[in-house]
Amino acid sequence: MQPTRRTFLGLAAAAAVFPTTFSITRAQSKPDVIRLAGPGNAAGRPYGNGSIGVLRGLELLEKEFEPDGIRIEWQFPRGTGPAINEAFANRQLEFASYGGLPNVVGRGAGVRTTVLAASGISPTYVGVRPAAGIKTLADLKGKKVAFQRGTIFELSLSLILAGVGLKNEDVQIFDLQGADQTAAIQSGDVDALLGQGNQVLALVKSGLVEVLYSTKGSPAPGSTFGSFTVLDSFAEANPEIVARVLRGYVQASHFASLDENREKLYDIFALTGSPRESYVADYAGDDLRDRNSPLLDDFYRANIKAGLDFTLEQKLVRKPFDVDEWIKDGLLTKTLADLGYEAFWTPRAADGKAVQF
Amino acid sequence: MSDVTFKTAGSIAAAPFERAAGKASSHPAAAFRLPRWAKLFLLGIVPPIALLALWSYAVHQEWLAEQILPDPRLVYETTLDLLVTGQLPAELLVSLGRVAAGLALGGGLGLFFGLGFGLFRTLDIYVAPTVRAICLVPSLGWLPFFMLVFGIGEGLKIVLIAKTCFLPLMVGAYEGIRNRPRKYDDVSRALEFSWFARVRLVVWPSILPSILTGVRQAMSRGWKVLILVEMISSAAGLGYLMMWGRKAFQLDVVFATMIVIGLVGWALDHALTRFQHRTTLWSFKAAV
Amino acid sequence: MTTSTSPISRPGLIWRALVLPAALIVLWTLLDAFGALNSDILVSPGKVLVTAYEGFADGSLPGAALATLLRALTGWVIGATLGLAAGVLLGLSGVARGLFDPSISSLRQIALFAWIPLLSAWLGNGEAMKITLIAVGAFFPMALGAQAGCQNVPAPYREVGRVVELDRRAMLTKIIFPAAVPSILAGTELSLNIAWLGTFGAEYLIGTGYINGMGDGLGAYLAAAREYARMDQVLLGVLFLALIGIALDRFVLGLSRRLVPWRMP
Amino acid sequence: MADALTLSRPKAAQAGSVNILDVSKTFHVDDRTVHALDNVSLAIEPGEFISIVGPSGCGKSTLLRFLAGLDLPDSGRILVDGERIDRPSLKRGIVFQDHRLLPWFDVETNIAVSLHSVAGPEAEKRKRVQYLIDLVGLTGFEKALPHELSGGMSQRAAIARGLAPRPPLMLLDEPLGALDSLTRSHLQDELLAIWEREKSTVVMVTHDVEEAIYLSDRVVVMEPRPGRIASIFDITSERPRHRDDADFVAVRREITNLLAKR
Repeated sequence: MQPTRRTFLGLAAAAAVFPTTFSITRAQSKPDVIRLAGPGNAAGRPYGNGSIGVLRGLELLEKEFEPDGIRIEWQFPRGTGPAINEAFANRQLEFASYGGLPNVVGRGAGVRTTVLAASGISPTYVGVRPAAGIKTLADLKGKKVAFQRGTIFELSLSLILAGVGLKNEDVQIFDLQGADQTAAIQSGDVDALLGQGNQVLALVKSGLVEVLYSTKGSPAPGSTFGSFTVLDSFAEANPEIVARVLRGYVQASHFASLDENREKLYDIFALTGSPRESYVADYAGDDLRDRNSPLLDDFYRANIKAGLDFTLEQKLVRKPFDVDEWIKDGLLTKTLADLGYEAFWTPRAADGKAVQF
Repeated sequence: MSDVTFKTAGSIAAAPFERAAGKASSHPAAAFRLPRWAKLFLLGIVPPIALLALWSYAVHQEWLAEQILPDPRLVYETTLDLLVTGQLPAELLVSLGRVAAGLALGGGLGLFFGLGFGLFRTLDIYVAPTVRAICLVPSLGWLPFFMLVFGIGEGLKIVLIAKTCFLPLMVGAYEGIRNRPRKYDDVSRALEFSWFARVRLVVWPSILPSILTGVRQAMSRGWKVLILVEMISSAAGLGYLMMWGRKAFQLDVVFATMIVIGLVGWALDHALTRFQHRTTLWSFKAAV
Repeated sequence: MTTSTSPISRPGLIWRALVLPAALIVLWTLLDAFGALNSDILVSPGKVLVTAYEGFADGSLPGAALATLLRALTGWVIGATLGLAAGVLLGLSGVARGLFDPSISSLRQIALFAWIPLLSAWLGNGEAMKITLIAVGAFFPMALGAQAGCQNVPAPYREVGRVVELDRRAMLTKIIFPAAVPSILAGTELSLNIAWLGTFGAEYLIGTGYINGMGDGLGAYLAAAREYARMDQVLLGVLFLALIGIALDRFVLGLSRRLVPWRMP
Repeated sequence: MADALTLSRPKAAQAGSVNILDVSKTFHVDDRTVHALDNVSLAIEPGEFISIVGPSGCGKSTLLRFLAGLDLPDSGRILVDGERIDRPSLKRGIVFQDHRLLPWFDVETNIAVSLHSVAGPEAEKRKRVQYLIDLVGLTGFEKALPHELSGGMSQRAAIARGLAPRPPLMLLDEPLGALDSLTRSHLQDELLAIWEREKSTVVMVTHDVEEAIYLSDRVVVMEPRPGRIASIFDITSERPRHRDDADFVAVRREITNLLAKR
């Protein structure tokens, strides 16, 4: 069958050419779309919480870039941090605000990003199954603890356990996504879980867990933190757009830090599908400025460095990188000055205490 | 869950080699005097080598970011590293144990039900449709229930694999019973076989091919669903290792695991096919 | 599966097949009435009905089903077309078979969902990745079916073609393809089945969280239902999944009966 | 019953006598009643070789299945050595038209399987199997699977299987029907040789008049609707017979005419 062979050779040639068509879309002088991402929610809705959630909810960027004809695309993948790293790596993203640990892992693996601002702080909650008989953090030793691995909670657990002289290896870790954590708690297969307020407090409300410990109300080690980052190749090609996006981001942080917006904030966060009440409980009594500060202060840097040490120790990152080179606060300082917010947020020292002037 | 074992895979498995070789030798271009297996081998490794070359070239040219297209050498080193440190064998052992347990449980029940439906018409009419309908819901769809009922521990994995292995063996045993050649019943009567001898010498051998086909499918599906459930909820096993590689953003680990998953799946299928060919050779020939 | 000797008519068989499910539903209702059900695991049948009504009323349920179906069909069309081409090529050309058969049968053994980490790293978590995953799943059974069909055309049929001196084209269209149709259809059935499962799995495992794309499917519906422990929605989602899966299966089966009245079960 | 059988030759020379008394059978097909057998009676002497010929539908195979005990008549009795048949027995070996070798066993096992229910030391059974393999000319094919055998070889193996428990009565259901004429005439001679050696009664159903005359002591001609015995021919000429002998040709013409009248 001669012609078949010819056909086949043709196909082979086509197959060889295929990957070149794969090659990445070239950076254009002016993009027609800006893609941003934030950690996803279990319901899979394209909304988030924190500053990035507000930026999304208020549609600040959409309004900002409408005259330029630039579209804004949002991703809130359920795979959260690791999924965002993947999207960065195959250049499907320009900006993202996500947890400190995957931040570091992504940068450590060689994803060329730069930190523009901090994502803010959010307390970590340790929920335990009432029947598990866990009364103190020390009781967690040998117990089954669920959270999504590769996220900031891996670091949070390590820091929280360190407070009582334990390590992550002293508990049995179950790598589960949100809904699976619920099921596992329900069936009694895990004894405890680590999460943010909206998730854990919703379970508390349904009576499945009790809060054993939380970092709420204090900058205690173990709170989640994260960064707002930009892909370097994009930043180099479009410095002006980066400045405008960061401006929007800082405005969103500002909005989220004003107590008069508290109720609106809850409404925006509830778009994620998490119950509004759990946000109310999570934020109750907190100074919104503490939660949503974009400042790249010493506290933030200390957290990131702790994250890097941890990821190196856990072999999540194979070789260290220069944190200070990664975090570029020049643009943030300029933006704060332009907006007149220089004194709005108080920088914190490495221990989390406010810096006294 | 998803299974790509084809119904006639057994009979094709042998055929392509003979024909490919036959064609190659009659072809004027292939005039070198190489043994058939060597020709096949040389042909067969061309695409993998080409792919490897392309891969290396792509890495070299940085078509894709290095994080998502690791150097083949790194993948090789990682695979070796995982093997030497014993991590991969350990995870593999965990995974294989789960498949074996699930296959034994689900396959055994499937066999039992299949034989029951095949032998008793009442059961077949009243019960079998419901059982089949339940089986038609994909394993992944059952996951929410199973998680609530069995938790997320070892039980869940084994039950889910068992559920997956159930259907192929049930169908295998059922079809075996229903389609078994009746003409041999007269033989066993004329030879005055006891009930036991009848089952052992006539009935069982006649349904064995169909059951073995079921076992092969069950194994293949079981292996695939295992990877799935390990990816979702686990603290050990190949699927877990792969997810860890993903979360640590170390694609070399992902590649290494994928290769192992593919190889082990292939080895299991191949071994079972060989076994099936050896034990029930007659059925492949008699069918022609 | 019914034997030809069956003295019971088809409707009779269907009726009898429904006895057990009906009994189970009655039992379910009774258990619920006596409060013997663990409401975390099984909600009352009435609740499920109400939820179904609500789901239809606000369009969320049919919308989700449609999104999943659309996604499945898109991926399937791509994967099955490529699979058909590859299968026919492998079935007809000994050289192609020698070259690619070992590679394809090795790749085939990789569990579909094991492709997720790789594909999501390469293609992200958006629609492209899901479609690719579904296409990968649909590719293999289709290729295998087409290959088996084209390769195992009984020699006597080929000889008939040779005797009446058909040219290559006629040989393909008159002898080989018709003879391969049953096998190709079996591959179609399997590949559609896997595309359906793959779609659900992709939606369930990867989730959405995107504005763009084909919308949230049943997988996302189910994942969200689980997140908030809505067992009524979980049950409904699984029920829908099963019903559409069975309907697809029946559709292909009916189609194959019509297309190839010979040699079909 | 099986354990009454031994591997040694039957002592009683009388073993293998058959008495068919007023046997009838009706089938119901699509509301129609078919009289497969209508008051058939026949007595067969021990050691006799009897053939039954007749057009399809005359009930000859049904009669053979009754003799085997695979089916039971509606009325009438069949006695073998004075015992009424109510189920199959190893005392009546049967060879089916489609050899029915178990496809999953090799030749040796297929023959040995018929000794499964016979008491006796394994070694002796093995000897018997080997003897039969040699007897039917399958030496060297002990380990072959049925699908590897030609039609003639399969039929020989089936005959060996029927013979293995030394049944006083052998029932052959068109055993050579599916074979080509050369193989067939060869096997006919072997069948005769085996019969003379084993000294059992043989009842053979066949389509082939010539074969019946060539082999049998008596040829029973049956006619259909309702199935009954039309006539019985005694073939007295000495064996080996020759197909072109005047006697042979005369009997054949007579039987063929009788069948053609129907």
